[in-house]
Amino acid sequence: MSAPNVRTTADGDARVIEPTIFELSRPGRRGFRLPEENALADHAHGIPERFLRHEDADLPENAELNVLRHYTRLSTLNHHIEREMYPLGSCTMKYNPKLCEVAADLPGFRDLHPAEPAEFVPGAIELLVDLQERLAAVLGMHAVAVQPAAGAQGELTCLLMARHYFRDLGQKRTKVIVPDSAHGTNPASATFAGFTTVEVPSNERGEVDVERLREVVDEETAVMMITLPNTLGLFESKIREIAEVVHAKGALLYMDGANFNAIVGLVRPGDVPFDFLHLNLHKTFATPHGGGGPGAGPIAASAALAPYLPTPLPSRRDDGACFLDDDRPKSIGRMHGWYGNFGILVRAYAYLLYHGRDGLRDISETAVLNANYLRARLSGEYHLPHDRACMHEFVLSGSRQKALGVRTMDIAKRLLDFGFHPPTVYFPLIVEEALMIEPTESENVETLDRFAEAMLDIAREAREAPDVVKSAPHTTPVGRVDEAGAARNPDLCWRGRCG
Amino acid sequence: MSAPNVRTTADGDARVIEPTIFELSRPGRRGFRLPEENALADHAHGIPERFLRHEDADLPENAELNVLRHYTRLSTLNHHIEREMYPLGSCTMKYNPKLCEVAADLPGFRDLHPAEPAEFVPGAIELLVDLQERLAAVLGMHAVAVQPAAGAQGELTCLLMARHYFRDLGQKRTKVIVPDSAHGTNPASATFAGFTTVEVPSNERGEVDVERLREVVDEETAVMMITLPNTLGLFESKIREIAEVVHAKGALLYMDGANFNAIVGLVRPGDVPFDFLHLNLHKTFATPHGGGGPGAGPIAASAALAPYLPTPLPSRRDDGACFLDDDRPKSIGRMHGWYGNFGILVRAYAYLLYHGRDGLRDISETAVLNANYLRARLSGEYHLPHDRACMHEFVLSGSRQKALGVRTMDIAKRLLDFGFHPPTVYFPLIVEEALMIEPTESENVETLDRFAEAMLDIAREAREAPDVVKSAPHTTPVGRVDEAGAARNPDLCWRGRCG
Amino acid sequence: MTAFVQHSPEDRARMLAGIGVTSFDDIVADVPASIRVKGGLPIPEGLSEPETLARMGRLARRNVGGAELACFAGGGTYDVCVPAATKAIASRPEFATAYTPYQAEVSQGTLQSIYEFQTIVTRLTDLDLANASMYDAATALAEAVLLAQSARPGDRVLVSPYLHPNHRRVLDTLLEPTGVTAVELPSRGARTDVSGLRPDTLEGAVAVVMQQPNWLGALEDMRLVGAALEGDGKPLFIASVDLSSLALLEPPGGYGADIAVGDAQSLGVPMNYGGPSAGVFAAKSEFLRRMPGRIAGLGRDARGQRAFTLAFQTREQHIRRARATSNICTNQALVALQATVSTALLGATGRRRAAELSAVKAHALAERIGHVAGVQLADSEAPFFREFAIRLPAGVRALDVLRAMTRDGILGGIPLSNVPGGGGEGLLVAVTEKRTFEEIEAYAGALDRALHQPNGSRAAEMEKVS
Amino acid sequence: MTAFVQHSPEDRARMLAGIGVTSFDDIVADVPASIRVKGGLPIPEGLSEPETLARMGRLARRNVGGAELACFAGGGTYDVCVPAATKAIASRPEFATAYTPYQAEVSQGTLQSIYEFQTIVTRLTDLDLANASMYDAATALAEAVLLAQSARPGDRVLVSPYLHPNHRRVLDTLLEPTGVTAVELPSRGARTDVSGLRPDTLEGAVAVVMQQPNWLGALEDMRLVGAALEGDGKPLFIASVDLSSLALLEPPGGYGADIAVGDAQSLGVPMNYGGPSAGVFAAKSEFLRRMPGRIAGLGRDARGQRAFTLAFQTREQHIRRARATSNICTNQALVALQATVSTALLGATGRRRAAELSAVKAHALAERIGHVAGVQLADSEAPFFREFAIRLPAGVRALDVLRAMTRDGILGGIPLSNVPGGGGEGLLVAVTEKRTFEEIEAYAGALDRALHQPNGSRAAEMEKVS
Ligand SMILES: Cc1ncc(COP(=O)(O)O)c(C=O)c1O
Ligand SMILES: Cc1ncc(COP(=O)(O)O)c(C=O)c1O
Repeated sequence: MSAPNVRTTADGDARVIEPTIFELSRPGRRGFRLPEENALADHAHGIPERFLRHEDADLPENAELNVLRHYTRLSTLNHHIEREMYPLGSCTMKYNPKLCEVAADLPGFRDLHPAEPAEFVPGAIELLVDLQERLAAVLGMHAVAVQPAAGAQGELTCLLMARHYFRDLGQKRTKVIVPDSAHGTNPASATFAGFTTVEVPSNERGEVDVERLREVVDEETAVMMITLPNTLGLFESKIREIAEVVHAKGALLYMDGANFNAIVGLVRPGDVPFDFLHLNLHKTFATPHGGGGPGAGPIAASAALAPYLPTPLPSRRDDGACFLDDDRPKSIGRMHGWYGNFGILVRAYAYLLYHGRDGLRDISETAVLNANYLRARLSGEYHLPHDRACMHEFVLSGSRQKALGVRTMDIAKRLLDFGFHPPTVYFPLIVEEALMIEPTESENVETLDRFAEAMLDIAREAREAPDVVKSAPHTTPVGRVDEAGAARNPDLCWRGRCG
Repeated sequence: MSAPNVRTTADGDARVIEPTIFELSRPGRRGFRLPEENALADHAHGIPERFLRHEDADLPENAELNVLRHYTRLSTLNHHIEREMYPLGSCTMKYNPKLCEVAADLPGFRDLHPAEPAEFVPGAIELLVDLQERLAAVLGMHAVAVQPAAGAQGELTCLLMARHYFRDLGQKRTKVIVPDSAHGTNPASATFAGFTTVEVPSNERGEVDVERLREVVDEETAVMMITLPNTLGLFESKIREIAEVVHAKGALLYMDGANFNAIVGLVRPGDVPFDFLHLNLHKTFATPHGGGGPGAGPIAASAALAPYLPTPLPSRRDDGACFLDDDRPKSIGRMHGWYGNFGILVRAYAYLLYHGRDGLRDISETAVLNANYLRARLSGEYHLPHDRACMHEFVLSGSRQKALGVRTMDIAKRLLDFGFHPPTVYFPLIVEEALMIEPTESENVETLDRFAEAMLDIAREAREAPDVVKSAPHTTPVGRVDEAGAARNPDLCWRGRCG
Repeated sequence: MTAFVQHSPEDRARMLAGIGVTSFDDIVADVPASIRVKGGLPIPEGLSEPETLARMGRLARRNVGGAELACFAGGGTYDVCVPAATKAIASRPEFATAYTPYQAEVSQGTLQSIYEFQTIVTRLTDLDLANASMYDAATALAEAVLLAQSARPGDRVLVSPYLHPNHRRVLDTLLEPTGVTAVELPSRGARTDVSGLRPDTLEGAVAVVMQQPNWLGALEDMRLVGAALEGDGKPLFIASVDLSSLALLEPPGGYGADIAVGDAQSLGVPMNYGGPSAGVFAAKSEFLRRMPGRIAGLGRDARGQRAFTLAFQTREQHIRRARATSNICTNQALVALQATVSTALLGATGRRRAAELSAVKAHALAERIGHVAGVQLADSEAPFFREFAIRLPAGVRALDVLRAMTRDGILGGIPLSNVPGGGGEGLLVAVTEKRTFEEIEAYAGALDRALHQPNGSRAAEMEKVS
Repeated sequence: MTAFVQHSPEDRARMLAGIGVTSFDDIVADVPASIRVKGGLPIPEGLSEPETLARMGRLARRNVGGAELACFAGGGTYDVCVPAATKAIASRPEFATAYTPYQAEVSQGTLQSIYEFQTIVTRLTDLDLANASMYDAATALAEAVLLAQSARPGDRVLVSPYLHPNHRRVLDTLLEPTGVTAVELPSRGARTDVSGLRPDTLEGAVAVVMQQPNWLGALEDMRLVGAALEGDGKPLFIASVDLSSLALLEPPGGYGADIAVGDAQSLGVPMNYGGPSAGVFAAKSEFLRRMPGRIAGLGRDARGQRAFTLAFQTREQHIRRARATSNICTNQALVALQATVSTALLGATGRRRAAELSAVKAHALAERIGHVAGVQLADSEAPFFREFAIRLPAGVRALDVLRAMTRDGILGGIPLSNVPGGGGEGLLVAVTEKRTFEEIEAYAGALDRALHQPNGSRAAEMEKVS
């Protein structure tokens, strides 16, 4: 890449790393032949003209090899877990086991039609029920429903359950309380469930300010949503008091379980007690993030809220037989066209079977140990706003570096040159120039040390050679991308005709 | 890679791209747990001490994620077909279809034990028989045996058959004739079959010199081995005459079928007639080359030679039933511990089913068309010693560039900077500074054009800026490797203890 | 130590020392003792990989599905061709184990593939914009109505009676907090009666929602709806479509839809027992700032080089929080990638032919079924694409028929408890390009046997003969 | 146009023009008309991908194998644990679709992995050198004898009577042209009688070939052989070994072997119905220039950076031609990679434990079988690792027993037509680390039922009970 006279591998503009599939296209090429294509010569499809499109959609045409080359080359431009550490805080970018991929690819799971009568697919239904039961055991909750497709959908599902629950109680409650450190999906979900969000501030320890909470919770409060550990990576040490405050006003306590990886086997949310919660299987239960998804966001509920779980609910009869229960009059209804992201649930189930009781506990302990080790190594050079033991992640502030003219975004981009994915940046909002670091249990101590050294080197560069940091990254497939420019001239789909 | 202050992604020596798995190791790490490991606490294995090793083999210990990262990173250092064109002459680096991989990974093929009684695995045996029958049909030969594991083993198998055949005829024949353009495995196989190799020169057309051949063939000649098309990519236009000359002396005519991709559906070797031959399924039948193997080298024989095929021979009874025939008294015996590279045979069978009659023919035509197109584009700048239409490949000479001080090896290395794998170089031996180019049918015309332009650019560089070429490659993970140095100080396995 | 946790006792000791504590308990001192788990979690110990996979294999083998049955079930999820190459790409860890491409510089692969997906969707739908994916077709539909509710005044949404019933249920669930209610349009046979869509009946409606083809497979008169909704400030026209059909059928942009939603599964993604699939969301450009979900855009890097990035993130929850256009965060990116790769493989011609073959074979099957005694098309007037409803003889239970048909290796469709135009149970039957004419014959035979020799399968019969 | 051939008619025309011809026939004018195919090849037309895979699936389902049966067959091929991660790596096109790493600069991945494989082999065998792979254990063994023949004068090779019979057959085939003949050593029970190896009996022998464990699973006294062969110019000591056993058993280097051969399959590669596996070849350093096959080495690049390359290519056919050390070219590299990755995953501890677990469970099964009436160990004196031979009651056919055992989900071993120490048929039974104690119990029950209730499987019995 550095030598003169060197071409890129792809056609055309030398500055293009890989053309779009549309540019690569040439009419008439095929990447896949269909069964019995020649039947089209003798058979008419019989659909009246007025329902048809006038000309073919302008889709790309390429041979199989060229399609593979295109996406294979594109793939190599990505950072990913199997390349190097990915300490993206709040996202739990842990290792995604291969055995789970094998399980999900079994034809007896992958090739099932969702409308098959239940009696044809007893293994699938039993898997759903058994997964729910095991998750309930791990959570200490009354019941689990695996239908939500992601964490945010789990939140929304639970808030709708709260809505129906209070309506049945004849109570009009309009408020959802979230800490100011909450993830953006919390207030967004509250809005879509018809509630108004009220923020409660964090105290200097990085926890919910219980006194301020007391002032805010009232008879109009439906739900308090709390992330545990919270998005600063801290365990809410007053969680029992918070529960009391919330419950005292008849409101419900919700756990955003995105950070559950920190406490599996240490705390069962049902013992706090939380009334309901969601998990992100693509975090704690190691299903792959897929470049943005799919994940799964199972929810759990107390006995009082269980009747409101979405339908159909995978359930077990007294005789042990499993079925899909669609006859639950209090249910909020469906949240998904079928049963949720079944393929993801298969992976999480395999993960649970594989690790079992002690494995899950070892994992969460190690996640916490790793985070604290990095915290200790980095808190000299970087400002640690909440200087105490953390759980699975911790949040640094780039404030000292900012004073030198180096922003947190610069630090993040510079990390790319060291081969690491950066931490989550500028979140939570309550920390100036936040760097949220979650190493997960998957990394060994040599890798943690290399990451720490990279961070320390960058801190040194920020003092001694800030321009290297500010102009980073220097070694990535493309240089720093101009997001603002892209927003000014939106180009959101390829406009050229296919070649 | 070009920026200052940049680290490599891996530990240790900054100049090491990726440490060995031994360096990455830390004792006590596990990448895989075994079933019922704790049984070792209560059960003794009962093997007497004197049969045991004294200390554990010093093998690396790493967690699953780190093993995956290591080999994933290593993998990205390879050129491969799904990245870019790979015109390695004589090797037919064509696209290896994904559907064939799916077929070979079916548990009903992949997980069969080779000693299962035949009646448990009728599908596997039928596949072998049907593959042999289809290959025989494509070849116009009496019988096929799929046991040999590669082309060279196919050669050796056939030469052993010749040996037994002549012994049964009571003839003592000691010579195998090969053209001077023959692949190295031909004379090597002759040696291991107990024959002496005699070379016959090629004429100025790049074909076997029939007159010289007449002089060489005699009653001591057992076999004439001929590659068709030959390694210059040329069809032996006198092949019928050659067959007559050879047969007139009672010798056998063997086809090295490594280049069969050029003529599938155009010529059936049995019609020449060849007496026997081998194919390379990893070439013509698109099974992946695996970084060096496995491949498969099925052989075909005339009716006279068929009794000598190796056993057990997948065969069909008159009633259509398939079985493994191990009762063939004239057979040379076994060449493989079981039935050959079955998993490769499965892929080739799927390929045959998929392409069928016309597909195979289209493919070979296109392979020839592509080679000729490139030949035409390149023969201005590069010397083309045999200036005539070629089949699936052609051989250029770097003699003009050599005169400028640029060797063929330099041209090859420079091509790496353009993202292409180089052609086969310095083979066949009869062409000075040979560049043997086989584009295969898999490449489209844009890719051929890009390759041609890269070659033409390099020719220009050789004139105008030869040092850029002589110091190439400039953009590969490592610079030009010093093979001679490696031979002087052989380091053939890692000597350091595992970390 | 498991295959995943790597620290030796010495590593652990060194790490604890580095942290400045003597035991792990010191780290988690903030966790109240009263809520700590005592004595381990109440679940079994872990298994090794071979044991885990053996167990998963046993569960999987208890299901009869695609490997054993020729699938004629549809209803939004179709047993379409999924090229082997698609799986090869989507299982690359480079795609599968990355997350949302927040750091564009090391996410160009994901970003460009999303951009390509968006482009494919706009070309199939003939609309201006598409996002990176929603959870599934059902939630995409609900999000579309929520968008309409933010863009238009009103308290009703008019919906076809032949929306996918599960989609309708999801819509009802998600509309409940908004005060907007879904009101069904009348039906005529297997189709929606859209003749009553007039300015007065549209009053107070935020949108009209139609499905094409509808739940029963029939083709609706979308142009009529488009014409009724033409003009400024009218309720939005939301079309829920089978994406794969759009290679042949008129696209939503053609008949005037404002928003099109659907499922990416039918573009070449495994059925996965209903999920993961990916919801598709496309709209006219005027709705850009109201769009839910992620969008990738093409821009430039600091060197002026072409580079992809996430665009218009200010709509999203991580920035706009309570006022975001949707609460979605994690989406279904890898499924969108599968649909993109499958479409790239099929190409324009392949996509059209897949649609045509489906239609050809569905019409052939409908015709064959017409000869099975006692069975009728639910609405023989209604034109259809590749799916249609049949009515079974009175008193016959659909489930019994399906069960009997499995003996011939056929998954006969989706049971319908009531079929339009008169009582009785029925089947919703879909035919994809993957079904062969041989399987279509087998279907007709199996249905006939199921109805008329309920105890005999073809296999059993053949046994008797021999 | 197929999915693989890409030229449009215009492309073709442009290419033909570039070549300077008007038709394809002009290009192939050198091919005599008399031998051109007329009217197309006599094979059927091609199928689409789904049809092809459906057909392959039907063939595969006609075989009963690892998915259905707990495999107790061994004989050199073992149903060992193959980690999912191994497959994930070996199916990456970066490894699978590359070829021999002739261009080191773009083949560092392949070269380094071969170097790692060689290292693993030398550490397991305790020998100095290993190559990149041979076709399989059988050909590796034959190549070892051929090496011996080049290194030592003589016309005989002394072989254990308990070599794998197929390996022995391959050896005979490949020795035939050399004039060297294999002469069997005497046996004692299930073991080779090596007590007669003395200078006089070794006269004229190029090598002594032993297998450890031998074909019947028994452990030979390799030290005695090593002692007899110690000293300059003696016949070479060739040991054919189960690589996976070497994590527990004494390595060939320990008992004085000059060359060790074996199969990489048992290190964690699928059985593949016998192939592809990979032959392993390791030797003392003095044989470097006589070694067959490819070897990777570590050197430096022009910048002085560590870099891998092929080493000592002058031994090979493409350079040395008729005088090459072997005719091998294409080898079994991808299988060697699988074995490397599996070994990296198991690690030293895992490899040892896998061997120990196999031994523990094999001994447990042998003990359980001892209680099945009428069945005996073929040689109860012989120590064994994880495989042993049993003698069935007189008149019982091994195949009948195996067939009956499949009804209980057991593949009971390899049929033996004559068992040492007295007539009758038998079974060769192997137990790997993958077999569970439950399966061992099931084996004993199935064997008992096969012998004593030949028509009843456990499943059938249980049906009767309920
Ligand atoms: C704390 C927190 N809550 C909620 C979510 C939303 O989960 P999902 O992305 O699965 O919808 C996230 C995800 O990033 C999160 O980090
Ligand atoms: C012309 C020719 N003959 C024979 C061979 C040997 O085949 P294999 O490598 O399969 O043993 C080759 C392989 O490169 C070849 O090109």
